[in-house]
Amino acid sequence: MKFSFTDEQDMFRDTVRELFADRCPPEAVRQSWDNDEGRVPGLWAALAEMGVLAVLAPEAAGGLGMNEVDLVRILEEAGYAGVPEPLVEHVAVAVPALAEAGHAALEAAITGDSTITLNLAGEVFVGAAADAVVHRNGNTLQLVTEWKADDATSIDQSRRLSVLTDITAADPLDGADPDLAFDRAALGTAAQCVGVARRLLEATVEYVAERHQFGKPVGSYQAVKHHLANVKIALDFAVPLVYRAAWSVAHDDDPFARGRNVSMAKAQASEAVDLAARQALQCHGAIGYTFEYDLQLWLKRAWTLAAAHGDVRFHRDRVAVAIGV
Amino acid sequence: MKFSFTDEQDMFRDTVRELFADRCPPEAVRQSWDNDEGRVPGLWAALAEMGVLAVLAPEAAGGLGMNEVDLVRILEEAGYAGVPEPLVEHVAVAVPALAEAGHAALEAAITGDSTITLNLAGEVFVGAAADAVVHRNGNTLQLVTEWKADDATSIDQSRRLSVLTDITAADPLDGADPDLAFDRAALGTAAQCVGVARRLLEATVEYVAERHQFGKPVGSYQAVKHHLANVKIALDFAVPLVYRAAWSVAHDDDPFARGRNVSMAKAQASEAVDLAARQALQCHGAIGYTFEYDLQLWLKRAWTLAAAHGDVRFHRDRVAVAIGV
Amino acid sequence: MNLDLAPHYVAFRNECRQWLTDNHPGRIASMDTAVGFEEHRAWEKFLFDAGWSVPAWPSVYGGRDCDLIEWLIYEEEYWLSGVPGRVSANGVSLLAPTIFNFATQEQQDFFLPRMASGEHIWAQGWSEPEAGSDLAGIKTKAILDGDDFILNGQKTWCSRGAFADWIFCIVRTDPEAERHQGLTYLLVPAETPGMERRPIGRLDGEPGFAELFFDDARVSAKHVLGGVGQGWAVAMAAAGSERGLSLRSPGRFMAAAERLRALAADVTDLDPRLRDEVVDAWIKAQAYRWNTYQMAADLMEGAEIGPEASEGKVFWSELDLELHATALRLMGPMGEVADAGNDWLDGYVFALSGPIYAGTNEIQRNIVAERVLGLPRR
Amino acid sequence: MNLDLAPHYVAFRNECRQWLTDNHPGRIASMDTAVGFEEHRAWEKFLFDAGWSVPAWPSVYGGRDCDLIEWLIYEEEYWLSGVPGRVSANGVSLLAPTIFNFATQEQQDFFLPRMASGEHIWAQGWSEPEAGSDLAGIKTKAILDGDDFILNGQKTWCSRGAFADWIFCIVRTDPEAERHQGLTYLLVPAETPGMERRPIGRLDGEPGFAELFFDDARVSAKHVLGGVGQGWAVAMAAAGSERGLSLRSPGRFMAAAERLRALAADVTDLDPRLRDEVVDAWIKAQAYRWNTYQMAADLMEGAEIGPEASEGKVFWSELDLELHATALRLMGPMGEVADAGNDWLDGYVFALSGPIYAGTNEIQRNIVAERVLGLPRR
Repeated sequence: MKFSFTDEQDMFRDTVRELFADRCPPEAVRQSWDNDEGRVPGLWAALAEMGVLAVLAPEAAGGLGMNEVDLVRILEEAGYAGVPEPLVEHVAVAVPALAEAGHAALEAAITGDSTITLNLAGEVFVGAAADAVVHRNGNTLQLVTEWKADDATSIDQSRRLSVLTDITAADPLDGADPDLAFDRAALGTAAQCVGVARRLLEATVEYVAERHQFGKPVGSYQAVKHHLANVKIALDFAVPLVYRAAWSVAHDDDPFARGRNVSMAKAQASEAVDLAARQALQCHGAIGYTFEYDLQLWLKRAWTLAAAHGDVRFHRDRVAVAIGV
Repeated sequence: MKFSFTDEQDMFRDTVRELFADRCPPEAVRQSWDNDEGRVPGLWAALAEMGVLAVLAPEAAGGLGMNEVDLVRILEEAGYAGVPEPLVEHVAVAVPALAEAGHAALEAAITGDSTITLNLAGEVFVGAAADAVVHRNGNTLQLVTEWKADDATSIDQSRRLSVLTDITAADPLDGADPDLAFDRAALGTAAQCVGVARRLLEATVEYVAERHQFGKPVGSYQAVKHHLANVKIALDFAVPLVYRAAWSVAHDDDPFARGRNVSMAKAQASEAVDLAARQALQCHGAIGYTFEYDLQLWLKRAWTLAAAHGDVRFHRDRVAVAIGV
Repeated sequence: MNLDLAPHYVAFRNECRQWLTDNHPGRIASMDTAVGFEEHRAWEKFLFDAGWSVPAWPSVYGGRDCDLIEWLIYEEEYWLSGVPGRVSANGVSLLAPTIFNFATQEQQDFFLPRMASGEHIWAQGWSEPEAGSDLAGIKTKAILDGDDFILNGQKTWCSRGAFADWIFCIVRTDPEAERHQGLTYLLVPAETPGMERRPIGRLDGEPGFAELFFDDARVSAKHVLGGVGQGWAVAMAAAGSERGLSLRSPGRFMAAAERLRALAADVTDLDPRLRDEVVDAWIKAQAYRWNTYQMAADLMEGAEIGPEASEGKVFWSELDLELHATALRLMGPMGEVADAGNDWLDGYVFALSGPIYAGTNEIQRNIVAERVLGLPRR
Repeated sequence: MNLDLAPHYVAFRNECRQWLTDNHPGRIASMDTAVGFEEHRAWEKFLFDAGWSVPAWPSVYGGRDCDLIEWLIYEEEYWLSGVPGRVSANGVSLLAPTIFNFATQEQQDFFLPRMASGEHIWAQGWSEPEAGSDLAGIKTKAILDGDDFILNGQKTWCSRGAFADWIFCIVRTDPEAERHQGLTYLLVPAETPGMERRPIGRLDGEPGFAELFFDDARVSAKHVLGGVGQGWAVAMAAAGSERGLSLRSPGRFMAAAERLRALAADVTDLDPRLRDEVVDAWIKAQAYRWNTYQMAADLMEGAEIGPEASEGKVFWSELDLELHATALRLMGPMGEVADAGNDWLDGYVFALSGPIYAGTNEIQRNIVAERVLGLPRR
């Protein structure tokens, strides 16, 4: 029993954090909103080069042969940086599913020559600019390679949504488990949520220490202090569940325990990021409500990721079943 | 459309408030906890003399011929004073039920020679020291005059609970409507709740203005201010619903609208008194947690009355049905 | 107490409802776009011509002398009917009470009819980068030069400011005076030379506000409201109305609660937790309504709205957020989709500003604690 | 990261579980009654004799040198088994860490074994009528007279104080010094002449605390802990442990969450809103657990618990209240019935004190904001 990361895992996380800080600052996110593909130019290739796309691919297939414990804080950093790429979809779900199915599309996925997204629930999904879609079809997964879809506009410009209307070409992904794919998607989204929450909290702490009203820093008012202390507490009691769920996805053979652990993590992470967004906006006041100020990049991530791959109620229901109430 | 009380109603309320302040101070409530009947000696007779027991009895039967709009703030004052008598049961429900059924027990009920309580839900009820029980039996009411019951101890020593085990003598109360009886009980309890909440708030405002910690009045800290502002807001948006429900019980012919209005009132009054109790204790700190300090009298009323005759969830469900969701 | 509507009120309600049904213009563009702003202005004119733009005003200015109860009924019917929102709200709700209280007869005769008809759409110019909820921090200078004031400084968060015709500002006419002293309430034409305006996008990118930059901008001193140096007192009277009855009538939230109820009623297998949230919001809309009727009764008996208006501001702004957040949860994965027709998402973005503007809810709670409950200031 | 339990931990867990199952004493009276206090003391002795009273202590004082993981496992099994609560908790959780850190060898050798065996049950004597969360306001005077201190003053809210054998106090040994200066940590025998104690009933009337009155009470100076005038520093070190790991181990809340789960699982037609509350509380108990395992890993790598302990205090105290309030709601009309067997009601009353004692949650949130997040103090 040792609930901590290795120095190697810390270093990998720090390296990715630096990459995002360098290649995906807020201006790059804004640019991705305006370009056709919704992508940050060059970022995908850089992630491939660093091995991030291949974390969950076996070494035999040219991957890093790591697991979700290695990946979880990378996705947290993606949330922290507000990365608009479909990282959870591609890295956390599609790559291991292709590996488990032994599908030839794996190679292009880990070299960054392709981008693969995910449609598990059949409603809207993050779809634009992807080369293929890992799609749930009953109790199996398939890799959809040609499809028709309508665009839909998310409040979060980092999510280019699609509504699937027709599948015209697809391969079965035998050996890939749709329930595991869902747990991976929920875990990855939970990790992004806590990264987003951390960024919102840091940005707000910084702002309220500087901003003065009535002759004092806004952050010296007890109401503001308590708002932000509540965010910090919510975050620090969500993060361990997220890491614990990562361990479970990587190591638990029992899908029942895995699902419970993932759902506990997503429920708490969704709550934490919701609260973080609410208090970040309230403590910023009007400036946080503007398009020009960067806080909005994370607010929108918060609103959409809190609900993506199961909201609080969905995951509590799953835990309820798991614990027999 | 005129949402205000008459000068006569104000005067009646003030008179009853003075009676309670005089005859039912906290020491009297504590004494009632220790005596056999759980009553405040002389209070029932004084209430009879003042006409309070007869508010809802018709003038032809020796009553005041008033309605729930006249009664609602009397019951609010009973909550404010922490009166341990079964006022809602007797005054708000039993008296009009006996009148509507033309039952001979009405006379003793309005002269104060008897005390009548209420058992509508069949679980625990406030039973000790009553001469009779208005009891729901399917879709009818009956007046139980002889019965067997086990005692049960409430956390609130002002509630001497009984669990009915046998009915040995009962009269039918034809003409009395059990649904109306329930609405009257819920309305009366809602009125007590807002009275209790008001008392908790006043006591706490007074305490935190005096109590110093870290060199300042506790009430000057913004966290304490916001706790109590929230209580004030909850109260001021519950009270109008309670008065509005009183009007509805007195004047609405439509039992559906009446039930919806009563349930809105009880839902908000229960929430307000719950919050008031929570923040009163928190803002008092340890002293509020003691048996010696009088705050406990109202805390216990708050906990039990918030749930009595339907808790928040029960009444929200009733509104849900009424508005068709 | 009498909660029955007298026959003349019932007739008035029926008249409102009938007119709104007969004259519903259908969906028009958002008032935060240039096109939508003019469509909304046309709707104001249409209302005005029919005598429905400012029913609570005296008939001499285009109103119909409604009493408070009639105004509340009108508002209930207005919002329930689903006709467009009011681009005139800043003027009618925030500025007009101040004009009625503080303006000269000449000012009233000039501004009120034009406000009522939509010829003048008003924006509020109170906040500055360093003066949000703390108005005493206002720095924009207005120095008298002959019959004019010369303005220098910056305003921000002017709602409707991108397209408005006039802006009601608070400026510092005595730069030596501190805090609340030396402020003046000044009405500024949008076309004033030396004043630039720059739209600010709100969260969804629509220009919900503007910044104003004054660079030796010249404004006639005849547009002072309530006297030079009286700005703080005049503004505080308006802040009362901003937080009080006139800014957010219950009809708005009752209508939203009713739409939420209808949305939920259409969901099959409604999640009981969401049902509970819907009912809670619906009850709160009713609580806001009856609290308002209670306040109206007091007002009609001669009372004034004091600091308890702050309670209402907290209550309606948090209710509004709850109503819209619940609707988005009900919509599930489609809740985030911003394509045409998702009014709940637009409404949510708008509702998010409620706990911030017109004095943050933190400040409102301070006011409730200190001025209603009497807790010590420090 | 490795969340598998190593075989020796699994064996340890099994050993704990087996021993607790085999030695469960059944229900004993409340420790807040005279009879129950002695029954609980006997249970402490029984645990001690079997080596289970203070497993994390060195074996020389009756412990078994458990590491943090073993201690957490022990606590999980202890609370899950449903054996009686620990009347020794004030001593073992709050005082003992201070003794290990600050006491002389002689003091350690005298106090620790007696604390472990239940011979000395300790109460905390920190608060005074004018010094609740603000310890710097302490006024009880202790003036040196030869080898003794002469105490005058009053303490209050001494948990277990009605029946305890010893009280660990903070007193003012230098009456000239202000605020945090001139305080001393002093261990006081309950039978000290000149000290009166008066039980204070908690909400349900049980004597959950006591007041202590010192009237020229004489206490040997050899019972000073950590040096005269060092009371603030010594107390703050203990306050860290009070809010940190040792006061409320996750096992307690995991066991309560499990009982709540079982209660809910037995309800037919469980209200989905209450199910949701049950699950939320159950998840939070797990969150508290894994947060603690994370902290334990840091501690085992040499880190110290800092102000983030305040986060835990807020979290567990509000979780405890939520757990018990949910249980009472599940019980419906029977929730208010205080007759024997309604442990949830007892637990609720106890839980209500959680957000108040050991520094109110308002103060804990200040600490989180100022010392963890770095927000400005003023």
